[in-house]
Amino acid sequence: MLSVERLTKRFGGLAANEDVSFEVGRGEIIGLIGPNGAGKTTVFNSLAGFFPPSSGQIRLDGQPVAGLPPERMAALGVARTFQIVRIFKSMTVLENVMVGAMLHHRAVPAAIGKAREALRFTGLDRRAGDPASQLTVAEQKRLEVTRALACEPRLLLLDETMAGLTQNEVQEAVELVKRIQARGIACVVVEHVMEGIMPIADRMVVLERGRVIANGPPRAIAEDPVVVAAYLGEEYRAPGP
Amino acid sequence: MLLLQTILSGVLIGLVYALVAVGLTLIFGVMDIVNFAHGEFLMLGMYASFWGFALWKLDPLFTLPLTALLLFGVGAALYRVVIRRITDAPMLSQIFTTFGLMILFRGLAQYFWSPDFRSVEGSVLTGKVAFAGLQFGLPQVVAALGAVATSGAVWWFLRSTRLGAALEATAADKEAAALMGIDAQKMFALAWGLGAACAGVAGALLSTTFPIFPEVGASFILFAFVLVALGGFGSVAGAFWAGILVGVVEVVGGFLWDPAYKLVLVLSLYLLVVWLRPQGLMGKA
Amino acid sequence: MSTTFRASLLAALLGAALPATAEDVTIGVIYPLTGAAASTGLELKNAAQLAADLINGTEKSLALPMVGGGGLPGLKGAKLKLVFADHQGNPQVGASEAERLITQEKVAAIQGCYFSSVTQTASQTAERYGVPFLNDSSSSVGLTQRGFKWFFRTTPNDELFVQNAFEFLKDLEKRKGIKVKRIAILAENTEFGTGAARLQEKYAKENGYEVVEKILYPPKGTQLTSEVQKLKAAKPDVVFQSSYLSDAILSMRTYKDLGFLPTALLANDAGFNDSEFLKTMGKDGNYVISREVWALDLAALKPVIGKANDLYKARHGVNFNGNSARAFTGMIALAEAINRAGSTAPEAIQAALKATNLSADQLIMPWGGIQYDENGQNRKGAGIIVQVQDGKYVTVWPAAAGTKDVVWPLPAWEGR
Amino acid sequence: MSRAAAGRAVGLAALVLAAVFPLVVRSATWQNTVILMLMVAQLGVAWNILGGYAGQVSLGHAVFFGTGAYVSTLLALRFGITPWVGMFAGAGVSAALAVVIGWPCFRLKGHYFAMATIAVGEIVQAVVNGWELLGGAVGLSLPLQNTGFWFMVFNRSKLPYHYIALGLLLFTLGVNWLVTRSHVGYYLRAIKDEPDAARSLGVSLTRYKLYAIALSSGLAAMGGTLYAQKELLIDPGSTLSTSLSIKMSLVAIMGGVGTLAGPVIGAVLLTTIEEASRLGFGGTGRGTDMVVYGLLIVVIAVYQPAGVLGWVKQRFPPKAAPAAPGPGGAR
Amino acid sequence: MLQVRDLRVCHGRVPAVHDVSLSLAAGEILAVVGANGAGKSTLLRAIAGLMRAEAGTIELEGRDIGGLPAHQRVPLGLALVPEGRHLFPRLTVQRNLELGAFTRRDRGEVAASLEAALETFPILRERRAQLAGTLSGGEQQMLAIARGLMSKPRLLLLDEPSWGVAPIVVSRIFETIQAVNRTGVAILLVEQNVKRALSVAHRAAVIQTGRVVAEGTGAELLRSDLVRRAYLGM
Repeated sequence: MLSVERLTKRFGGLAANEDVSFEVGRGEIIGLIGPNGAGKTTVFNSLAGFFPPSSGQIRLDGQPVAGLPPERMAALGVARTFQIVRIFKSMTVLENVMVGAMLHHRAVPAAIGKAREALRFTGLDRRAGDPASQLTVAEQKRLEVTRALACEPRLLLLDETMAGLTQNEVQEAVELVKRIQARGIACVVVEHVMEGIMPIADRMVVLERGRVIANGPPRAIAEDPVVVAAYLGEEYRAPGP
Repeated sequence: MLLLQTILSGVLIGLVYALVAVGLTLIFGVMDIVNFAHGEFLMLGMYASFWGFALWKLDPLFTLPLTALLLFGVGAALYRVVIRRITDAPMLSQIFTTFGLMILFRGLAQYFWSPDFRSVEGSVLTGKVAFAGLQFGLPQVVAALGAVATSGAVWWFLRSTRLGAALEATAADKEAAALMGIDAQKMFALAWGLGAACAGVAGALLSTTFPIFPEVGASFILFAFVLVALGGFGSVAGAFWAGILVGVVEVVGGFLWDPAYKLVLVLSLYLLVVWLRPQGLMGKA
Repeated sequence: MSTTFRASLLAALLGAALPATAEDVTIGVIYPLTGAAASTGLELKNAAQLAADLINGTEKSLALPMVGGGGLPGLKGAKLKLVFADHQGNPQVGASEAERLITQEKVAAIQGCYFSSVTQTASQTAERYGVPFLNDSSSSVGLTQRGFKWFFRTTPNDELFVQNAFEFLKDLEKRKGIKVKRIAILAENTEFGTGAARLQEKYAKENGYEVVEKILYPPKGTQLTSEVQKLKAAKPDVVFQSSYLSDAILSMRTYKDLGFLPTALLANDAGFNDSEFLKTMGKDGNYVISREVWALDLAALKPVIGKANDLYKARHGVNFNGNSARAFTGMIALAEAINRAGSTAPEAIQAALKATNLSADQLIMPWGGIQYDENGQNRKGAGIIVQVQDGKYVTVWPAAAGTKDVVWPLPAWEGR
Repeated sequence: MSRAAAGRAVGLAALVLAAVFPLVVRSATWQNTVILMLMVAQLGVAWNILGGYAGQVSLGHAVFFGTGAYVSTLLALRFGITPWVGMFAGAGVSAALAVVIGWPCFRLKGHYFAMATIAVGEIVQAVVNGWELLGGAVGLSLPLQNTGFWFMVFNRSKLPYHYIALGLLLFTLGVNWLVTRSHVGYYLRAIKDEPDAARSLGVSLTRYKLYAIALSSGLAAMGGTLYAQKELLIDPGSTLSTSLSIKMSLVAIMGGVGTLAGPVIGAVLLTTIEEASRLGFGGTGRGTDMVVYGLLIVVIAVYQPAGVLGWVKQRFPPKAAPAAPGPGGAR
Repeated sequence: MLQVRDLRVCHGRVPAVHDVSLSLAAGEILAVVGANGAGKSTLLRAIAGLMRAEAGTIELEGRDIGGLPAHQRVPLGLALVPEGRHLFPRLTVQRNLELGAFTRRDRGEVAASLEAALETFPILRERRAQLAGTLSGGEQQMLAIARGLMSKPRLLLLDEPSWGVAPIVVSRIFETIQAVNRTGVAILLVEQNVKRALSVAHRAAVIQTGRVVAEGTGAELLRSDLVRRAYLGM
């Protein structure tokens, strides 16, 4: 459904992504991992339309979409969350989700209906009337997911939605992602919490210093010496790029 | 020849604009607050010079250090009393606080010193400078040189002193500065003091050529805003060079085109620049 | 509209129309008391107040109508009470203040407003309410072309002033053989300056002069260098200039600094005749020629001018100038009409104003008197032309009033 | 009573008060003051759509106000077109102008945008000042003699102006309310809160900001027409000045930006302060009125940055609201 | 050296650190490990004075510093090298270092400290006239640590020193941390690279959702299944 082909993004002279290629199939969950500063968020921003790539192409169902602005990407069915939550603080929980729902349901009553449905799906419905700024961090992250879901995406980009959550909350998040997948929505998940991503990812793409160093099922990735080196530090390090 | 004379006249007035803007950009750079009452610092500087002259026959040029000191105090005190409370307020309330201060200062000036136009007559700064067929008023030349010296001093202060570095550090990263043991409150007060002092010095330098009245700041503040944005919010060097540019564009544009539209010319130039380069000429991207 | 409302409005008006014996006659006076023109506004206010105080007082030494009568004899000695309002240079505020004075303060008449734009809106309000409006100091020609019935203007308007200037030039040519050819016009670009510049251009062409440059500049600017350079390049014989105070000062300084010296500088009153102008300019202000409506040296011909001025100076430390003398005169003329009306009913005052016929010796102005035409314009107004000589404004035209000979051309800046 | 219900009740009471005020209070001065309040409130509400809801701080809105005033006045003077039509023509021209101005300016953010709007305002003022067709610096005046409904000029009675101003305010509030109840309103608030998040949800920033500026400027232009009809004189200094632009935003800030009722409350407050300080001290010529006025602005801005409604929110926090969309009115 | 008792810190209304108690002896390295967002950074920021504690006490060498603003804690011998380094990117390396010594009165000795810092981090000597923003990740981290040391702290708080640093440089940074510790500076280390952190620390505390859930020596925790599962995900 989505293919990323030799995506390169430079800021000034610095390459944040270089020749990044991977595919996302319909309804697949892709884990995007790697150390801080490896370029995960840059990939994300390119996919969501926030950065036009310096070179390379992104195709959605075969159509080239690289360089389209975020609002067009959203209309094409790509929704995202943010690493640092960006909820609409002046709004209630429901209103936050309504903004997402309005992408396909302009009329307020329809948007309310859609938003409530999304809130029920993610289990936030009991907080619908609360000001969004009063939610806990975990709830705010969930709200972002709900809001993105209300856009009725085909592809959902989740940026560290599990970071900083308790064990139980991570489990809930895992469940949620699974249920999202069950709806046929593909997910690209940037995550540090391995225990959260490993069990659900169909495939993992590992980035390091802007390049893809591994791409495969979670088990294989976990045993890949290159990945272990990138994650665990010096003494595990195999000769790298 | 006439054109050269005109260009140089533009540079002279541009340098004074630059000094006013340097103070404004300093405050903005450190605190992200646009001070609408900045022209009133200039006005206070003018009155300080005037009263020094009227009461004690002290020439504005000699009282200039005192004026600078006085305005530093006014700026720092204003920070302590008012601005400190709006550091984290939304941009709109900040704008309106300083807008209110502008009206307040003008009102106070009128209350205490009447709306009359005042002037310093018979300062040592009278006469002309003529060379190579060009001629300029001595006060303008001195004002321009004073503006260069003061802007230079500010630049040197920021670049080469421990306190200047601390100020820049606070501007760049308030928390990191605190971790260095720098008291942000003191730095903010310092920025307001310096900003006000710059405008005050500009006022003192202008006091021998420009009429002095409570609303005199209004004439300069729009230029100062333009320069700050044109040079890049927070960039002292940017404001300085933008000052010269705007002075030349204004005077030469008025000469070659229609003086009624010299402001339009300057503002259009400004809009064009920020449209092409939203961060201004020398601003941080 | 509800009938009750009408009734109440009528009652309010009638209330104003039936003063009890010897009750105060309230007059609203609107001037710019804050803002850039506040210093002029204060002078106007002081002069109007002085006139009112003289009328209310019993000191009779000043031979002017109403003065020293201890109030208005025609209204059983009622005292004049002035209520001042500040229009801040804002036409909307002017209109609101006029309305407040009329409805709240129940004024019998209004005087003001100096700024032509504010006079326009404030007099509209007076017109709507049918309250007499005496305009003492606005010179925009259009004000008396609106067909208003309640609007009376004592001062001559810009057209007359501009005509005067050209008569003066012709006079020079006739009497002294001084030939002026090239005229440049420099004017600030608000209503005052642009209006004057337009008239000057028109009359210059009609009189066969060459207008070599017409420059309009924004009055709140910080420098006038480009304007002066343009003037310099145009090499005019005479510069016609309309400026407010701060730009008048700034322009003079720039002339000197850049070495610009026309044969003569013919100013259009305003900033050049402000009390602060000479104080600020010192010797550099000498030899400026300006149109005026009043000058202290006229006292030589008309002693009452000197006496009135002494009173003003004793109170406020400065001499009258064209503005304050007009405000003073306006108040006298208004009071004289109200006195003749014998009532504060608006219609009565209106009728009395229409019938006003003051003679030249009843005024501290060099006018032929005060008599309004059908548009409310004083048809006997006249202008004079003054020149600064030895730090004083002296009258140099018309010859009949002229006390001194004009200094022509302008002497060099240095060595004055 | 919930806060929302209390808000509605207060709003209704205010409406009734405004409707009967000139019938009860006969003083033309008071009537005039209230008309000024209504007019300023209308401008504040119009400004608020762009500056408050969409968060784009415009300090050049006098351009749009002036456009309305000039368009309707020119149409009346040149073609004898009634201002009732001119008002809407002015709104249309103003909205078109706003799009032309907004398009490039929306590239700029925060202070840069605010400064750019000041620059645009000053440019327009200078250009009109020299534009003979528009009367230049002298401006345009409407004849006092053509009175009546058709000409929208009324002599002594303040009632017609009062009800036109009130009607225009209600119309503007109505438009604002409709906006807040449509996806546009939600999108504008989203853009103000988190522009990037809004984009990721399919909101085109440029398009919705342009909607906001077009609406906001069109409504401000209608206020301009009313001003022209009331004062019968428009000139660049009084209809296009930056201080007027600032006043439009000031009322919104005093009352509470991004709220329906905020600018109305702000207008009542600001007009009262202005009038009281001028009436109380203006005649002295000592600037006391400016001191009082300036001081009050500072005090309000410093101690109540969220405006009067912000204070109300703090003072009366909402009870755990039912899960319904918040009423636009009292929030 | 450092005594933290029952510390509670909130983000807005949400508590991020719950009643945490820690102690650190002079010359010790204590590692605090835990998931992203578990409250580690908040803990350090509260100790440094960047955040206000809702409850609890912080004592430095027996003195209660809980009420002091951050800038007044620096001269008492405490320095924080924050997460993300927070250098002054538009100032030179040298200016950054000099700012580190802002609170010191012994002007003469500052020069010596600067010399010592350049000795310890030779790469900074090469770069001393360069703007800090142009350094590589590893160099920036070196500069951040060196800047922290310029105030002559007796306690150094390090927040994620390996953040955004190329793996090859990570070892150098940890070697440096140990070297600094050998000069007698106590170190409170927060680190995501758990293995690394535990291998240099004398003792360690595991923190989760704002609470200390495990404590022990580095080696003990490294062997612990809990730590392996939660942080290595395997």
